[in-house]
Amino acid sequence: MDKINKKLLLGVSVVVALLPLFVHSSYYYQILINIGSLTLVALGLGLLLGFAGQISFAQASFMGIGAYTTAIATVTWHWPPVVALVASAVLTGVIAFLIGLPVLRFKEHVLALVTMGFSYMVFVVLMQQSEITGGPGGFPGIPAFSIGGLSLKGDVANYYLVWAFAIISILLVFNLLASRNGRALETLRSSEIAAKSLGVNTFLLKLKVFVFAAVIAGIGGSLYAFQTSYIAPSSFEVHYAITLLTVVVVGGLRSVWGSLVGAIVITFFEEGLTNLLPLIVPGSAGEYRLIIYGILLVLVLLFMPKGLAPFLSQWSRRITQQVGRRRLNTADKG
Amino acid sequence: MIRVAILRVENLSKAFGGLYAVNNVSFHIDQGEILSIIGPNGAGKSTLFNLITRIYDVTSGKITFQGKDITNMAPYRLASMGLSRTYQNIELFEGLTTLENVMAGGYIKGKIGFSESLFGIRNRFEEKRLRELAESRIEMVGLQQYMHAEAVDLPYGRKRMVEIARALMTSPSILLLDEPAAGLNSQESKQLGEFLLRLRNEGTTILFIEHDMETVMEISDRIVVMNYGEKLAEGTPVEIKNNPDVIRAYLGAEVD
Amino acid sequence: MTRQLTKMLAFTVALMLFVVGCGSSNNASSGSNADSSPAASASPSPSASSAAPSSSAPAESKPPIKIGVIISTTGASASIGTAELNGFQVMVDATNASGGINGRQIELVIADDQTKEAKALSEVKRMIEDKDIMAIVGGASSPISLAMVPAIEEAGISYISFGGSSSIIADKKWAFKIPPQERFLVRTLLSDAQKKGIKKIGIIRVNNDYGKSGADTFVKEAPDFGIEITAVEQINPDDKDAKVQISKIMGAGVDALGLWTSTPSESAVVAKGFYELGYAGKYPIYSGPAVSSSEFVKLEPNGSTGVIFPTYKFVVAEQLPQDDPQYEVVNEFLKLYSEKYTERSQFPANGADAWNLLKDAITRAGDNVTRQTIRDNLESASGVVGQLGTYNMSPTDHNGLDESGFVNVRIDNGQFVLN
Amino acid sequence: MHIEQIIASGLVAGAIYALIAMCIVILYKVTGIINFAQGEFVMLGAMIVITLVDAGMNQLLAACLTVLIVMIISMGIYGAAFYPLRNTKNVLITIMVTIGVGYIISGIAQITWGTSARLLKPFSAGQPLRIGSAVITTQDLWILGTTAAVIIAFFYLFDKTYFGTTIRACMSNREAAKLMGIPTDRMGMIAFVLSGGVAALAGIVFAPATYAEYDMGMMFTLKGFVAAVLGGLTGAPAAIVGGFTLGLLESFGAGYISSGYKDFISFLALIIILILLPNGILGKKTIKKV
Repeated sequence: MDKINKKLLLGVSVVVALLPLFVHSSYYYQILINIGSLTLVALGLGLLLGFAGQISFAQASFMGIGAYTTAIATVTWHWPPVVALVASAVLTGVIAFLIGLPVLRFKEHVLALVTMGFSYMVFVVLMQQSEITGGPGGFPGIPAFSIGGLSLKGDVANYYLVWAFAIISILLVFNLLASRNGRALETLRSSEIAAKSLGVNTFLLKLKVFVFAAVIAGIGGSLYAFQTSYIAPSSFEVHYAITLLTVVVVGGLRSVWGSLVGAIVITFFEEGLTNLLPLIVPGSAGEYRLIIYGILLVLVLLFMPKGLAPFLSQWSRRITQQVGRRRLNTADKG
Repeated sequence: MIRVAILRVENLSKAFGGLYAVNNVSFHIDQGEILSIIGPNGAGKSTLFNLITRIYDVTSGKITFQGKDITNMAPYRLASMGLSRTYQNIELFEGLTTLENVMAGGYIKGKIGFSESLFGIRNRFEEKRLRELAESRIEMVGLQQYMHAEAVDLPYGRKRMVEIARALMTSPSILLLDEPAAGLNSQESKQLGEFLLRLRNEGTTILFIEHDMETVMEISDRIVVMNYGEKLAEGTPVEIKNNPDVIRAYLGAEVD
Repeated sequence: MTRQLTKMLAFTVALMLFVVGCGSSNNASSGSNADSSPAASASPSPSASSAAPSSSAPAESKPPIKIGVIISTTGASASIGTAELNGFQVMVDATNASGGINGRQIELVIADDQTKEAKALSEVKRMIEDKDIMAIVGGASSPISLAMVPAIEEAGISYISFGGSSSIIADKKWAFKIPPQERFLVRTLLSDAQKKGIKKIGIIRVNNDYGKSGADTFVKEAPDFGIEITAVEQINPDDKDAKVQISKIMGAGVDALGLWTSTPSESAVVAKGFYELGYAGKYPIYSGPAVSSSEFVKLEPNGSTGVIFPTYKFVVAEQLPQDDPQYEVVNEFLKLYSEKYTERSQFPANGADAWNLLKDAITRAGDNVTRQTIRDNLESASGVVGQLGTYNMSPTDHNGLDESGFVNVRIDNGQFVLN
Repeated sequence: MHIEQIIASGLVAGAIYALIAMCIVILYKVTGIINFAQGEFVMLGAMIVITLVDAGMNQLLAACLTVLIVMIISMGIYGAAFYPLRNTKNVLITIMVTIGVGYIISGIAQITWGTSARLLKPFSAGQPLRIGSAVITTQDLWILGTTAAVIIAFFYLFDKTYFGTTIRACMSNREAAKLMGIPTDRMGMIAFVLSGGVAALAGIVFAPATYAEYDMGMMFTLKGFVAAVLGGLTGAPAAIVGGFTLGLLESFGAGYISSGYKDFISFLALIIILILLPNGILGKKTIKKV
């Protein structure tokens, strides 16, 4: 990972670490936690979509699987939270592997469809297997996360927990991208055939990324369960999958920071609008939110299809590009 | 020096639906040879390449590479066996610079696994190694000044060279080039010819499809002529020049 | 780049104008109260006064009492949430119009939870942060309510839920709920079925929490009445046809169809199929309260006939006997409500009672209105007559209702007839 | 046993899915865009016709007018959101834009029509048809009839008219068509408006069979999309096959296995079918030229 990103990651970590000095409102903590977990879950999807170019509507379900594994492990089987967290990650990974085997052979629309189908199937199981999952009524009473003796209860603890995982995952993704596997990943997007003849086992690579993304999502779901102490199937529906996709495309495909930027934008958007909108349009309610949400989505994708993150970092990017271009032109003349 | 067939194709056929794009073609290419495949458009040259590199499944026939039967081998395994190629309509990786594109070519030169790269173990050293290798390849094809430009933005001819540099990253024993001179001006294709000869002298076997007769006649050791999916003739440039069938079927069109 | 930006700007402005246009043109004919779905209210509402204390009110000196409302005005529960909000709003407006409580106006802070658990959680935390907010009302469905309860219990602010599930209030300190235990509703139904000598019932439920708990209660209570539940089939909230499920149940031979859905349109889908299959009139439908809405009858004029359901007296206010303890309360609310809205269902009654309870609690708090006093007064509420009956809360019962508040209603070509 | 009813219900649902799938496929073939807002046009069709009829307009007239209105609306939407997308290769971007458009439409619908369901009187009175234990209402007949009519109309339009030939040219190979001087962009708009109209028609005939709600669009989109891909995204026939397959899958799942698991079953079947036939039931194997 290059210097700029190193600096950025360091900066972000510092900000995250220091924020609690200034934030004292439980509501703002909740927002920060939402951003953190959204980043965490979207990160893997970003890798899959933006870099490997594989559409997936399954990410929300993997988050759900993680959350429910945690709930069942801690409440039903009285496992210690740490074990539950690990179990969630592992189980999600295994399921992702089993699903990936048949599904990742598909491309584009078909892939979108089958992953969508998978998320519906997960939803149905969560709704119907009520003895195990609590069914549509949801699963209450999940304990707070705790390591050994000390329990990480309350907003600050949860905040640090989520963000720790988010930042570590960002680091991992950067590492991955800076390696031969990372580059191989990018080759999947534009020319799988060329990748194959360069010795990349494209299917296996896709599978690995798919599983990795799922594991992050599973962890995200597990943390979500610990933090809210109540989970319901409707939280992990295909609609949430769409929100995740929105985060990635709005933040920026092919940008690791995209997930973070997207998460921030979408969260503030969701929160801000409910409170701002009535001031702008008197008597307005959720439906206006829906409309403006849609407008934002369309605008960003039409006018900055690369997403917000690159748009933001353009000042630095532009310079390097111009240098590159100048070189290019001079080269052509000569 | 003794000639050993590095790649051998026997009675190879490929049918799309009922149509035979390649029909019962056999030929071989020796170690350190430059063999060019010529023929009018739609003669099945590219299909032949795609069969050899296992992008298409073979309908019937046999392909042996370095003594091993690769007729049903998974395409991604060929690179590590020393077979590398370029594409007729360029298949560069968008979003990556020239350097990154070429480095991507060095995938099989890398060792570290997925999880290792996640945690950045042993990665820095490997990256350095791949980078140096890529830079040397880029210098070979003389694209230093495009090192950090996005590859897909390069002029057409340059893109072809990037593809060749990328293909060379695997240090192949045989290099398959699909119309490398297409879109090059005469001076560029001259350079290309010289470059290929240099490669050959360094011991790389070269199999290539080409329309540019000059280059072909200049550098080929042997030529295979294809027409309507079948092998029309095979021989040294001189033989081919004087082969009546070939003149009728192919050069004839250009003569009169 | 700049050209793109200007294009983009123009595009945005245009769309915004359009959106605002819709809004304002619509507001002319709808409530301008912050956040209640404009389309849901049919006639203009003076409820602006609820958004800010009306200056005409007497004791201006005293600050208003803030109440938080978190309700689904969008998403799956939108129609229910909107109706409940309307009921609540009507009552609050009335109180404000009559000079508020102890001379203090009521100010509502209303938020839409979009029928999303996560959103509800962050909204409830926002309300908790605002120390002026004395109590929170809302949660149109059990999952939404359950998502909020942990935060509420932790922060210590009284909360009145519209959710059905009993785990919302199960050994909770601060959480209360309006809807009665489904036991009461189901038992009222089953006793009627027993009288009619019905032995076998097959159930269709909607595939959500409300439908499930309803069907489960049926299965649990039926034996007491010597009735066998032969099957429980499901429809999805967005299903448009239930004929397969119906013919499956009726084909197995039953005396009646049980129906437990959460919205009028879901119920109508089943009633329609039931009618089209030719069972209507031959077999009764024993349904949950979701059908007790003029919308249901409007949607399914034929199929609705012969449907029997337990509901709140509000739905049949006109037919109540004068001596009914709730007669006055119910008809008073009906008067207020019909001034603004035409759609009548049991949901506005939920909203109304949330306010009845809060009003009682706040009134008794006198000048010492705090989150604590409101909670204590809610828990000590006794003999509070509301739409759903008479509330007698206790530390162990944060619902406080009994069967007395419910009646069986039969639908007879478009009319609700008190059984 | 109630198998007759299962088949009947399956066919009626399938007919609607087929209609929507046809819109999706044709638009996809001409513009390369899968329109995730397609279902919203179904919703618009239903809502608008209901509004017009409630305003006292004669049903047939209202229906025609509705189709017209929706076509005009879709023309506007095409210009605003889809025309700029015509050269976007990234499937995901196009999907997300159409989803965004869907949000906008359903949001506006909620403002205009509210959250409560609305009803439309059946086109014609009369006792429902009885086949064994199954019933097919007169409205169901209307639905099946309309679908059949649209299918025939499409086949005529595509095979017999010059317009059809050009459209098919775009569908088989956009680039080639462009080179041949066919205005592919205008063809894109025509396809979009056409699919909008057909979707509206689906909404109109379906409205009396059920109740129109502002948020039903997404459901229709998903079913239509499933049907389209299941069929193979190749053309109208594929869409029709996909539509009826899906409809029957659902009702058999609900009837024979479990109404609670019917989505599970239909999606499981879907995935299995796609594993066996990776390009859909009527799909063709495509070979990438390199």
